[in-house]
Amino acid sequence: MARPFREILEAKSFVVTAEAAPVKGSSVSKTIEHITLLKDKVDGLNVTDNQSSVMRYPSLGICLLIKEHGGEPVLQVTCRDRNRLAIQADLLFAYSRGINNVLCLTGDSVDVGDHKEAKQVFDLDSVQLIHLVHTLNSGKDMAGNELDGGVDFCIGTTATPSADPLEPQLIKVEKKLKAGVSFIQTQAVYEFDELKRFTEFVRNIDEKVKILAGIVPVISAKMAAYMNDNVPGIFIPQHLIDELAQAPKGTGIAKGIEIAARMIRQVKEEGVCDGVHIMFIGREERVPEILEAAGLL
Amino acid sequence: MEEIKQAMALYKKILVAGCGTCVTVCWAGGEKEVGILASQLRLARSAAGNDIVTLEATVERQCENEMVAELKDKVAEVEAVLSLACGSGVQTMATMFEDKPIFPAVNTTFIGMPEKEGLWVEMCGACGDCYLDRTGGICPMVRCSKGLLNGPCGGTRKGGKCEIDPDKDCAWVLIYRRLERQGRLDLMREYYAPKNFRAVKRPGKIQAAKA
Amino acid sequence: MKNIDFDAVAEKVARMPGVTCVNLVSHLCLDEGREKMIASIREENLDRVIVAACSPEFKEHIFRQALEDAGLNGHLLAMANIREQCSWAHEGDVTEKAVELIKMATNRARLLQPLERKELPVNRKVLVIGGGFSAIDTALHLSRVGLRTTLLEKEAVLGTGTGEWQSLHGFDNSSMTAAVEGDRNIDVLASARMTAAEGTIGDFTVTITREGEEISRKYGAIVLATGFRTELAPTSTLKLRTQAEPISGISIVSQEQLFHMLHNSIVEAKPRTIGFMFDFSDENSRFPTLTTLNNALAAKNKWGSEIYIFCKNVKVDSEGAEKLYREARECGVVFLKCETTPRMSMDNGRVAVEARDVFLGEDTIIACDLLVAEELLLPIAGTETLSSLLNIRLDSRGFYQDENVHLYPVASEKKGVFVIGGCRGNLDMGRVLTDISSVVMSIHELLSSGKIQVEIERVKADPQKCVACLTCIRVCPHSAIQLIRVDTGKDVAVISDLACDACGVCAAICPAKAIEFQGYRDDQTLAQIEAIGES
Amino acid sequence: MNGRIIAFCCEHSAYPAADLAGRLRLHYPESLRVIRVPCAGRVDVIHILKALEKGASAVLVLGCEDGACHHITGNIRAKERVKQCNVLLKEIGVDGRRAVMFSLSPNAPHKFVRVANDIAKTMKESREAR
Repeated sequence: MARPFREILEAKSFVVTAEAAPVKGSSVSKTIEHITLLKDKVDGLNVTDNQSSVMRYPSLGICLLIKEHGGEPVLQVTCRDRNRLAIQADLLFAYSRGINNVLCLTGDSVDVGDHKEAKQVFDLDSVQLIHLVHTLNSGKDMAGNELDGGVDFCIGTTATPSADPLEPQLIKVEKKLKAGVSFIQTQAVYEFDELKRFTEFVRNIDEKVKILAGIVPVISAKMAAYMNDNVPGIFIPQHLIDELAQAPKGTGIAKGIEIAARMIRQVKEEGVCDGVHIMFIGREERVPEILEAAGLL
Repeated sequence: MEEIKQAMALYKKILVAGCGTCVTVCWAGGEKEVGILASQLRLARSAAGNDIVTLEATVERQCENEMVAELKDKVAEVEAVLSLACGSGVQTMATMFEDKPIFPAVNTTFIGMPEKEGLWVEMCGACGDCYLDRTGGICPMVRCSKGLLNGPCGGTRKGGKCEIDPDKDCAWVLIYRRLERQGRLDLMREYYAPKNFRAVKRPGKIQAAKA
Repeated sequence: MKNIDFDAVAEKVARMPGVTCVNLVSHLCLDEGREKMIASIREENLDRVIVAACSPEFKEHIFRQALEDAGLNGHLLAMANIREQCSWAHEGDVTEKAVELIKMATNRARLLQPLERKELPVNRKVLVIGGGFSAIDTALHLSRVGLRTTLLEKEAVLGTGTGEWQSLHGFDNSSMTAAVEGDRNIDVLASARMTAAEGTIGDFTVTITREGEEISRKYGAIVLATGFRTELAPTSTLKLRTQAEPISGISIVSQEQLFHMLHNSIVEAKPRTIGFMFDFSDENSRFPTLTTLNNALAAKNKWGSEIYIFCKNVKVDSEGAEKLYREARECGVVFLKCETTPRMSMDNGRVAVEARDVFLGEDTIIACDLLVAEELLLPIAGTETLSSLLNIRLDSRGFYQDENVHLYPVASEKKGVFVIGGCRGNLDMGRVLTDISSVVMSIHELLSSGKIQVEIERVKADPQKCVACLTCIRVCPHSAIQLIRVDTGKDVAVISDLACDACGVCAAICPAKAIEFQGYRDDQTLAQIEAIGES
Repeated sequence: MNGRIIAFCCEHSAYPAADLAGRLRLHYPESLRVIRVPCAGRVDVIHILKALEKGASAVLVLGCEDGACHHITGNIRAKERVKQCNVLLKEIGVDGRRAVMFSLSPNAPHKFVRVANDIAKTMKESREAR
């Protein structure tokens, strides 16, 4: 039985989580393999919610699987697909099945996904969502009705330390911190200084919140350029693109793992964050290699 | 146009009706556009060897019964009406001439304002629960592509552009800059609770105070 | 026009609806023909005239006058161009085409309406913005033709900034300012700026702000003569000296600083070697060429320095430049033609200039005691503000007035607003003088009689149909349209007969079809289309 | 109107160019009919559409060269309108090439003739293809 994430956050000096992206379809055997591979190597498995607005197997479903296989799931909830009724209902269900960690996000626009004609909801935004989870934790629903059986979620949220301009983002982070979160998981960061500046800002407002630096390995210059153009909130600096471009053919993945591990080591050694969150989307089976290279195994 | 062509396929004589107010200002359904659409239809039909007769008329405001009534004689002459007014005008026509098919020729999409000649940008979503005083006069409900109330999403592009369109400014970056300029950034730090989306019950209705 | 059977044409035209009489006349544009035309208008009591002849480009005005002489409004004339665009353009018989062209003209003629002409009073005062050479000279010339001028200068006195150094180009600033002071036709407003402007040619109302006080004045025309400024070109990698001071040791200076050294300052040590650079950043280098040649010659004469001129090209097409160039060569100035910008470095207190000489094909390094750096000629600060106040465009370099070959050189797209000299990028003295005489002539022609002839309501917006969408106001290239509240209390677009240049852009774009352009109305154009291919 | 080509010619550029073509005896198709306009910017979408409705095989809008328009932006407006016509025609399955805009200077009679010949040729070819 995995240790509750809330306890881990308090107890461990360096927390490691990994992202599990649900499949498109109903076949979950591969996902189960990933879960078994990773559940004891990381402190939590974080499941995306129709990531990049591409329709997939639900986050809630994968979280149940993680639970069944003895891992510690973090449920991602975006505001894009559900209104306040649906979100509250899903959270009640999750808690009743032992899913105790929730990551509150705005969600990408449907325009970047594969169902561009869908009506996007955004009944709530991420700050309001955090407030909502606190409301549920207090034993009431948003309308003020008493709940028959409450919930007690560990709440996390996200932030983009490399946004330009940064100030409006920081104001939003401030609002999220004031709403009350136990951990912040950043969007992928590639510049150490950016991360450092960001954590200093957060620490000034909230000393206790845990910050997990987002790590997304990039395995080719082409992929980096694509991500810069198409993935909201990701900014890969030119010097990394150049470094990838110089890697001999066929060694891209190894290079990507090397760069990611280098960043993790630096984060850990300089103690700027409380941990990392690794998103190796579509290559979950290679996450252990990163952990190993970073000296985390 | 394809939709209009198909809708008109069955008819040989129609009225193309414009509206002389809002849609004239935004170049969608004034006398000029009526002329162009009618000509386009005639060209299409004559190319297909199936000529169509078009009457053209533009009234001051197609959402006013009295003004639409001027079209009575012309409507009587034709088999169908193609209206270039907004949804309200089309519905006024449809109510006034219940036995005639009335077709909308424009898709009313938003309430906007002109940015320069020939370009209009959506500014107001007519939500009935206005936040403009707190957001530096920039509506986050409409001008943020996600309608977020508490600040920008994480997808903002370099230079403060929107995640869905590199040419569009992030509304929250604009709000930030304006409030900063006014020294009112505290407004942005305030928490705004979930919005009341039922401020306007559909269908909307406004009753002016009776004299 | 041998390929047209005129008898057949006459016969067919006579049968066209509304045609009262058909006259075949050779040389209609000569006295004899015109008299015949006038006679038949009177005899037959004609109300429209079609001339099927040569291109309207040549003789339209003559025929219009003939109509006027016969007591008919000149705008009731339509022409069919059966010579240039019919007989001469095709081989073989084109009688049919000629008939069709006349039919088109007839259809149009039927819908023509007379246009009333009216004399409007104009304000005879002129506002000249600027206090440099071109502004002062324009004011003095205008005074001589009897027009009153206000010189609006943002500095405290006239002729600052460029004052003394303009004498390099052969004029004396102090005698000019003295002439202005003694001239009762010229009123100087110094330390003042224009902060608002409205109205049209003959009737501008300008708000001038001076020392926090607002003054409102009325003028008939506005001349912009705000000059230019210089800035060290980005190719000059080393820093410019901040002040013109006596040199001791090394220096990189501007042309103006060199000028001051040559004329005013006591120089501790004469520079033995002087380098000049120009024509690398901006190809429009007539003015730098002149300045360089003048300064180089002066330095040679006064100091006997060795002089090296680094440039891509020497542009000697401005007045006197060829002569200066020859003099410079004769007294030993060395010209080095380089394709790329020379590199500069500090070398033991001197500036080393390293360049590849195109003719020698080898690198040359010359150590200069003094380097006169390349400068960019730029519009002055505030150019944008003035242009937006007056609603006139800037060109790609930020100067007033696009290089628009169709406009009269000093006229802007807004009637009554003129742009001269440095502020329109015209930078050498010869051209500035030409600008001054052109602007003085244009304004004299426009304002001296105190009135102006205009056609009334040639282009007009129907106040009933106008929805005040502002489209026409935004697209009018001559800013001739304003939103005005009419008697009914409604805001409508009103086109100024004075400012309108009759292009019809507004009529074509009006979404309410509220604007009519007499002579080119929609129905008049469509009637011509109707006639095509009918026969 | 069997195959007539209508050319709206700006009196500052294309119209004098057409005159010059005549004076130089440069020949172009007889089917061309010139309508003189004060600026290409005066030409409205409806003029072009009505000309095509009347059976013109093609409509030319001929204005000043870029940056040389007597009315500064008239030629740009004309270009936009012709582009709008191309879209409107495409929507109803009509060959967009039937409305074209060209820029030429008043002293370019050869260009005028080339433009006229080219459009006549294009229209003839597309007629034959049908």
